[in-house]
Amino acid sequence: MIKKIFVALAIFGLFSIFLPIMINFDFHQNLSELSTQYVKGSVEDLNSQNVVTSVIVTYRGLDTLGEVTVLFLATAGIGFLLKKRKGKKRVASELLQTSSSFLSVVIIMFGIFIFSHGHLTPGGGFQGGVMIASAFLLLMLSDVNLELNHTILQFIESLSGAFYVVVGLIGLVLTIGFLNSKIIPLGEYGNLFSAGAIPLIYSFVGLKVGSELTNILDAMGGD
Amino acid sequence: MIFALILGFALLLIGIYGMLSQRNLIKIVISFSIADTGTHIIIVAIGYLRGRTAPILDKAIDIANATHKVVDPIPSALVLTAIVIGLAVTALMLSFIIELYKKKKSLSIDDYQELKW
Amino acid sequence: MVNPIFILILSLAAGFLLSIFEKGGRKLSLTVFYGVLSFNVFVIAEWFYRIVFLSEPALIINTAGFTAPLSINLRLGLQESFVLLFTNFTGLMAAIYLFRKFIKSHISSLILYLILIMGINGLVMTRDLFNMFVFMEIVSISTYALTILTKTRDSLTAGFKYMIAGGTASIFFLLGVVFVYYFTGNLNLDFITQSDFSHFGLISLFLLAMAVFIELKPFPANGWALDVYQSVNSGITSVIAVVNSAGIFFVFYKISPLLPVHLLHILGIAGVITFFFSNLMGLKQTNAKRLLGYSSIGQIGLLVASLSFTIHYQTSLIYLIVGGFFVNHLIAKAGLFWLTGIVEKENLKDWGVLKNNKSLLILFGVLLFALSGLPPFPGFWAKWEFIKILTQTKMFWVVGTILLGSLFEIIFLFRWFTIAVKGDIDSNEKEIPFEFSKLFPIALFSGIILLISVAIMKSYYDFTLIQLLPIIAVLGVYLLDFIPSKIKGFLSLIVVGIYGYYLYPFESNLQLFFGIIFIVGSAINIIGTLNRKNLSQGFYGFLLMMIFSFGNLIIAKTYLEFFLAWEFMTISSFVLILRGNKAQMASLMYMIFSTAGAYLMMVGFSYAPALNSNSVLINSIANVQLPVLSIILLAIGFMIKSGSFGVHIWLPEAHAEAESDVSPFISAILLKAGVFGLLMIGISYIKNTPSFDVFYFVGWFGVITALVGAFLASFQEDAKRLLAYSSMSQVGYIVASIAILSHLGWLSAMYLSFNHMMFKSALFIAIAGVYYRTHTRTMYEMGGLIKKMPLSYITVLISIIAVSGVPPLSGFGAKWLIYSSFIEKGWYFQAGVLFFSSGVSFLYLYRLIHTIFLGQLKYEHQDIKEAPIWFIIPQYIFMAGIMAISMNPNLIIQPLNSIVGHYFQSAILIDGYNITSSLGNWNGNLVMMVTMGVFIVPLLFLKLYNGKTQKVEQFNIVYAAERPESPQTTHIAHNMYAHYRKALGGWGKPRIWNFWHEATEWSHSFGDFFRHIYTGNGQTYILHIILYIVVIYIILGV
Amino acid sequence: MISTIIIILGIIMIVAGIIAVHLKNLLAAIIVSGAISLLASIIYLILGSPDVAMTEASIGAGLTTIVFLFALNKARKEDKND
Repeated sequence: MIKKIFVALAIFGLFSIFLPIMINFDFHQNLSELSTQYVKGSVEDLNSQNVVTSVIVTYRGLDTLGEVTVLFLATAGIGFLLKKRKGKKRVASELLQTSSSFLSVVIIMFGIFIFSHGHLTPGGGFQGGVMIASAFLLLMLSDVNLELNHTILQFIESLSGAFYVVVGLIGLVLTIGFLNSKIIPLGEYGNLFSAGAIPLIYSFVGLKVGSELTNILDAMGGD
Repeated sequence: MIFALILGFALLLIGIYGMLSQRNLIKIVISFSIADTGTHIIIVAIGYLRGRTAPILDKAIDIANATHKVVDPIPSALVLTAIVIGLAVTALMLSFIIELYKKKKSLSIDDYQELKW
Repeated sequence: MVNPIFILILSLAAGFLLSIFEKGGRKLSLTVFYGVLSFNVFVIAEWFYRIVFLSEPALIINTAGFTAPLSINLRLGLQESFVLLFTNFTGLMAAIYLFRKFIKSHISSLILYLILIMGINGLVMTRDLFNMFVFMEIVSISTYALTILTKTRDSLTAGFKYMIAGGTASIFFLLGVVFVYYFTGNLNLDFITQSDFSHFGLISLFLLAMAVFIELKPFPANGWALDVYQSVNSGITSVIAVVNSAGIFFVFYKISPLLPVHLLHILGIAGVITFFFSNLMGLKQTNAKRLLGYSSIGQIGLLVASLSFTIHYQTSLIYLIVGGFFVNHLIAKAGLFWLTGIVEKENLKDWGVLKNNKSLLILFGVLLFALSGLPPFPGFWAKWEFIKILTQTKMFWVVGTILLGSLFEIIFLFRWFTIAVKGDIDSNEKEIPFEFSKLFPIALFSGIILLISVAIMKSYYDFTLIQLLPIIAVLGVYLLDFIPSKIKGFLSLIVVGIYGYYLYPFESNLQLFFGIIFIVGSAINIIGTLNRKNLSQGFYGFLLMMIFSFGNLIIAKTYLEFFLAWEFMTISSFVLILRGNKAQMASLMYMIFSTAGAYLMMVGFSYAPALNSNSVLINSIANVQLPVLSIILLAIGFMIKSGSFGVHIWLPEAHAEAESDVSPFISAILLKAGVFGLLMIGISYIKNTPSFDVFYFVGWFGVITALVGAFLASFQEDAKRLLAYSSMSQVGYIVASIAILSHLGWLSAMYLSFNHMMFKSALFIAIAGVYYRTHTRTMYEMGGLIKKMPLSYITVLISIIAVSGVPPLSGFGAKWLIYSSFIEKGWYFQAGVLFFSSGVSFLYLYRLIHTIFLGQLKYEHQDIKEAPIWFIIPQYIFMAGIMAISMNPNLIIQPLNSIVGHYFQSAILIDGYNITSSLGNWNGNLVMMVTMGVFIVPLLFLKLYNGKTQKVEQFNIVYAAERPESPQTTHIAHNMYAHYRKALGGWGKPRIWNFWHEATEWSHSFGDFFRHIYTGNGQTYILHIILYIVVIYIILGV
Repeated sequence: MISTIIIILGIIMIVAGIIAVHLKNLLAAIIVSGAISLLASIIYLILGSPDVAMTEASIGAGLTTIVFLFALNKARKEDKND
């Protein structure tokens, strides 16, 4: 009972902290100076249509590298925590296995499309990565034997992460800064091969996120 | 967008309330993810500018005048990161719960109080 | 010169690839792992060197080919490189500590660890707020996962609580960051200033600050952290408590320039409260790691407070204060956490196992002393300067809270230490296994903290070698500890001689006088220690440390030098007392009272005006008007050391339980340090009389001490306790006469000090000899020793005559001077009390000589011999001194007269052997002659006319009825003055003892009460966090 | 127009949130919280952040829900094993 009162007090207290923000909130009419530069720079400097992608992959690239790392850590932590046990497999119908295999290939293709077009359309490495993971989820749920794919997955996860870092390093070697996407010619505005290294980086992000999420799902969904 | 802002704060408070009042470990994590969603909505709401479109400068937008046409891209970029991090934390929390459950067969937070004082 | 961004890149790449390396075997992955960690340390060390020693400017690293604020930038300046060097090095050491764990555990643990360190590096370097959030999450998630490196249910539970608490904090951090962006349009710290925020915009900073602050574990929103500290693998705990805390504290440091002053102040006060309460609650802890957890939380609170209160002062002292607390706490805490992993004893009571492992015990001691904030460790300097700033800005509440908290910390830390040194152990206890990989980091850290300490002393304060001598003594003698103790004893004598010779030409004769008491007195007492047979490891090191600190006390030129010597004196005497067989409680009590006194002195000195001459303190202080508060605090501090009534209860324990050849140092010489201090403030007092007559009360305390000490001494069964109380009483006389503040008063005080040094040394050494032969200190178990130990008997006889103040010996002169001075001052009542206590002192003196040396010899003592020669020599040196002074008091009175004449108009006239005061005259020589005559004439008469004495067979007793069970207790010597005790009625109860006992009980109960807020329920902990934020918000609004 | 949609969605989400917190049935609570994320992604879309909307839909509504279900499933399996 006392606890309930304290909970109520806590919530009411938080509410009264937030209330002035809601009451006095005054929406900006214009972009901040920083955003203005991003919007302009995305076109002028990076040749990327999607400003959010420019910000994520280039301007705040270090954040994204960190973000991928966070996911990686979660994978490692969950793998560390939930040691896999071998369980007996149910055998699903062949039709289901075949169709889900086919479907998952389609989903993976779609995922690749999303992350390689991150600089042009909404979406990018993370969303594409989730697509890939969901394809594997499909396979997992329909009990397709994933044993073989495990090593490959691990390699994809490790190498895509390492390549991401290496792409960043090239900028450093060329002394134009870590994670600079201008290491590759900027290309023509609006094309798939434009915006410098952004599609490349986003592809690695996509692959890495995809394999990481697959690993998480595998660890948590496995028997 | 003030309504989205209010919605965000409401979800945040509901989530925190859930974290404080629910005994079930999984419910606590659910509440946590609701609070997280609330936070994300707040952030996106802050970045919104009335009557503007997404910051994707394709043919539909006059590039020269783009700065007056699009919403703020920074909050979007931040939220994107935050969502992924939220997933990572949630998944880790849940795997802790699975392990805890293995040890003690209980999902109530009241059953995990051996360490105290 | 490697771009520091490589320490992020390489760790990340290695982390990503480790699972592939693992395919090539664990050896390969371990090589990569340790290689990368070492590489980080190397790179940072080079940058640190460049920035500090080559004065290179701070390095700004932009990413993505754009400059900030467009892109995220990293900064590597002085502060960053320092923190990074520290965290990376600690990270490497913790990894080495965990080596055996890492050989076997899942590869993920290596990955998590590597990226955890990477996260800290990023957290420290980044200038972007949101990037900070990302790195914070990296750090948090890898820490969460690492909490189960050793998977137990407790560590899982703790890890989960940690996650939900951390998750809650991160929500607030994210909100704060985003609102900062909303209000300023920027996320980069270099482009945001406090003025960018409207009043309303401060809410964003509030949320940000609170999120970081919660991560710094403020009381009471920190239950989760305690559970983690308690249950997680020691290696990982050290990383969480040290590396993570350092990183998050640095985040706090980075955002603190943005925070408005009043918010910083509130957070500072919250830090102080955290410090106080976690130490209070630590009192009740029995689990070693949880205790360290409490201490850890407290120290971080102190660190936060030090930053919050000093950041607006533009002085370089901030580096010393904040940096000192930082380094001190984190190094010591890392080492101690590692030690808990080696000892593997959860309950503090079981830590006695350490005493069988000397090397671990020494490391434990070094780290524990460092954590306690004792000199020479960095925490001491930080505390000194911090208290100084706080005192000068009159923040007395904060000062009091911090010092009281520190005192609690001293209590539980030293209780732990005394257990480790003296605690009981199971006989079938196994040896602590030796693991190099675990011991190496601890040893290295202990060495480093000593090095840093010396570096601070040399570079920051410019101390000379002489001030470092006490530490050098301990370290040096430790290296020579394999030499037999007799040789070490002789060497010590020589060293003390050289030291004394080095000190010799003093600035003033007052110094010379105390030099003789401290140095010559000690040197003679060293002879008594030559009787030691075994190696006596550690003894001479600390003995020399104590003697050097005595000397340094009299040549100190600044408050700090004085205080430093004082603290060294306390530390060394504590260790010496602790060597006694049953000294666990006694030494702890001594340490607690000494520390309390030292803290009062610290505040007293901090509040005193600066000195403006390069003369020694005891001279230059005359030019300074000490404020009344300073005088009061300093006087209490000095009176605690001299065992004044009310704060005396440590004294009998410490003096009695110390080894018998240590007691003379403690009782006859150490107490004079308090006398010296009182004289010192007296000198300032008489030149610049303050508005409030503090010394009037000091005088009363001295008088009461003299009386109570005498009474208590009379009721003791234990010879050493009797002597201890006698010292208390005698020093009471001295304190009272100092308080008179007149020529006669000071003359008598100094005369008595000298006299007391001699006879009390002699008495303690004599009793040491008796104890050495009889193995008992209980007086009624002895008797009739006059026949077996005649030389010791003569010493005791002469000494007690000298104490009691009957003619013809030196004590008479002392008493005469004291009563003269009291009457001259007009303190008739006080003089009466003193006179009465002189009478009481006859009781205990009679008891001493009667029960030990007179009466019948006990059966079991039939075959004992005279005390060893090493005990006899110093006794007779002192005897010679006493006789010389008695025969010709002017040997001492004359020089003292000129010393005191420096401060007061002389009130006596010295003419040949005759000393004349306003109340009469005293001719020591004449008194001697007359008394001897009076004594010898009847003696001869008796010899001549009463020659036939009849010898009675010993033990020729016919029992009336039964033989009593324990015959001694029926003897007159047992409970000798029981009737006087009855006569005292209610006054005889141990009220003071009870008072301190109750105070201890109460503080422990309070600690116990408050720690019950940590219910163990993770949900309650979140509730604490939310309520904490709300409460701070309300305080901020008011 | 936009405001109306947000208000309607918002009310639904708040109610769903309260329900999700209070539901005794864990499975239902997980589903409801997934639904909240899905509605949130619509709001993001309306607020001009399609990138966020896609992420929220795939991660918040999709993956997070699945991870929850897996966890619940594992806990239940533990029960059956004993």
